[in-house]
Amino acid sequence: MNEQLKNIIESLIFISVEPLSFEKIKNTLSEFSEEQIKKAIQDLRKNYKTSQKGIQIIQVGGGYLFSTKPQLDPWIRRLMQEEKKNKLSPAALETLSVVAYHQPTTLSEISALRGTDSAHSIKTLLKKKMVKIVGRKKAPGKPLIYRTTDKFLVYFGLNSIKDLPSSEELNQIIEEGKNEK
Amino acid sequence: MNEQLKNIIESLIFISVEPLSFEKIKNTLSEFSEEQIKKAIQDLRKNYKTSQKGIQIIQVGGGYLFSTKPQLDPWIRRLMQEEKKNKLSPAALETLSVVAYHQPTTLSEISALRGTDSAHSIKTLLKKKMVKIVGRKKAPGKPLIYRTTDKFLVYFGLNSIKDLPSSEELNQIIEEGKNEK
Amino acid sequence: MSNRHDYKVNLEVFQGPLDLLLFLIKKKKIDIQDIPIASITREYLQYLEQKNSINLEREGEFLFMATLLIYIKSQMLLPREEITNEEDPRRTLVNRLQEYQKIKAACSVLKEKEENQKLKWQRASLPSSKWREEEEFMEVSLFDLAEAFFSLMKRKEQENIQILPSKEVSLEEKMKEMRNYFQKHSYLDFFDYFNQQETIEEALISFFCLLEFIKTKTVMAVQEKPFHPIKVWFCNE
Repeated sequence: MNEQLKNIIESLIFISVEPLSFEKIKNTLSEFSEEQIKKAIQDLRKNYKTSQKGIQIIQVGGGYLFSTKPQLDPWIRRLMQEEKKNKLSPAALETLSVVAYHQPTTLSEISALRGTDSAHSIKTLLKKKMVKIVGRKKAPGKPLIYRTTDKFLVYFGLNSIKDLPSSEELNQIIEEGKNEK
Repeated sequence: MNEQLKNIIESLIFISVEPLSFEKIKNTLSEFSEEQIKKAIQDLRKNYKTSQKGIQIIQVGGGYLFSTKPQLDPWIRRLMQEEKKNKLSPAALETLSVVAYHQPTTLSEISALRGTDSAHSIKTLLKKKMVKIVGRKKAPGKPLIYRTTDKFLVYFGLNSIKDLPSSEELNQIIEEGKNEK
Repeated sequence: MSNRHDYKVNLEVFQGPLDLLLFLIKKKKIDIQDIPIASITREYLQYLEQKNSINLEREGEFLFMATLLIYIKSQMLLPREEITNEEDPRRTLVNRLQEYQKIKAACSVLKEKEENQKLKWQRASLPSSKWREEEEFMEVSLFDLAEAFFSLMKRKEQENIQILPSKEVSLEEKMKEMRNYFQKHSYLDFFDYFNQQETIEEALISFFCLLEFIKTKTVMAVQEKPFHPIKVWFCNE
């Protein structure tokens, strides 16, 4: 019985994004007594503490939560760096979309369209080789001109920049997609 | 050594919301050999399988991911206050089957195979990120080309598209269906 | 009439004409390789007739299939010797049905997998706030890219339609602001500066200020060549 209860609680804590309070566990598992639940949580935490493991159950913010052990942080950080290689932040994605559809373009044009300074995003995209500098505009301040790269085309499976979905194609999708849900 | 490595990998899988591929683990932990890593993953998964636990490591979408054990579903639903999880509509599921078996494919091909216009279903699937646009076909009208995503694999618990039943296996299912009624 | 209602199967339950045909074939235990076209056509039409009115948009496909069936039936009536096996008028339809049958089988497999997988809960996001910021990064596809752009354009459009409450800008304030600008930057790019103004009103006030500055010789406007950008320099004596 206690084993089963331990497993249930383990899965509940695992699935919670916020610290799972004792109250909530108790309310969810109304067929078990408070003592049973307390005992199960205790045992569960002890298991994680004593056995060699990479994760643990911590008590935080008035509840229980799974977390990785602090000594493993350096490796996790490395993984995050690795993960970022092929990924984009929402800001970078938006910036990239402006470059893609408005190229050749400058930073001030991008920032104006997005309504927010995009210098950081452009830098990220340059580093990821999704955009490149192709020259300077003959305009005050001689701003740099950006274009998407071949790597960009490969990443999105395009043969040429002309193959980007049109506003009509997309509008339909966005509109109907909204009604769906 | 192996214990430490096991802990590291456990924490890396734990911190991943998407399946963590062997490649990524290898690239992150460059100081360990491939054999060491393979062995550690094996041991780790065995630990989770044999010991009484509420969570497990599953192999889906070309990588490893933590999930709760299926028998705990009723309790988790109670915690989440979800009667039943949303499922794909019959039309969306059928469209997805066509994309899965005929990819890369276009909307007109899908509609022809299903015998019905599938624009709406494709939009739903794009929104749910079950399919993605991977480019345009070199054909008149340059139609967009669709493929299934990694999220599709995870959603159905598949490790790769090859895990789907083959054409012969499908024929067998059809034969069995005939005898059924 | 009421009798008819009893066996009425809603056309809506079928994904399309192929789905309906396959249902009829299965119900009658017909060999898909040798479909009795005449009787299946009759059955098929009965389903369509249940509808009082036909919604062309949704049921057009069903009607199209009906025409196809009737056409095949007429072909079958041609003298026997004219039809060799390869030219069986049913061939194309049978091929399509077989392909569709496979899709249906795949569907049932996926449905079962969906069922099983739904029992295994995975986290949609990470609990630890320490890593959450990193998690913001995502793998994107062409659809995401295009959606990002067109959503942005739409947002922009809506912004433009909005009537901004005109900000009250006084001449004195603007003078002060511009003087500060000059002191900081030593020169001003005419177009850039005016583009930055939030409203036309504000831009106009800035323009008046600039004229005032030029009149009092606080600044000097320079244009290297005709049609070149105008630069305004602060005269620091």
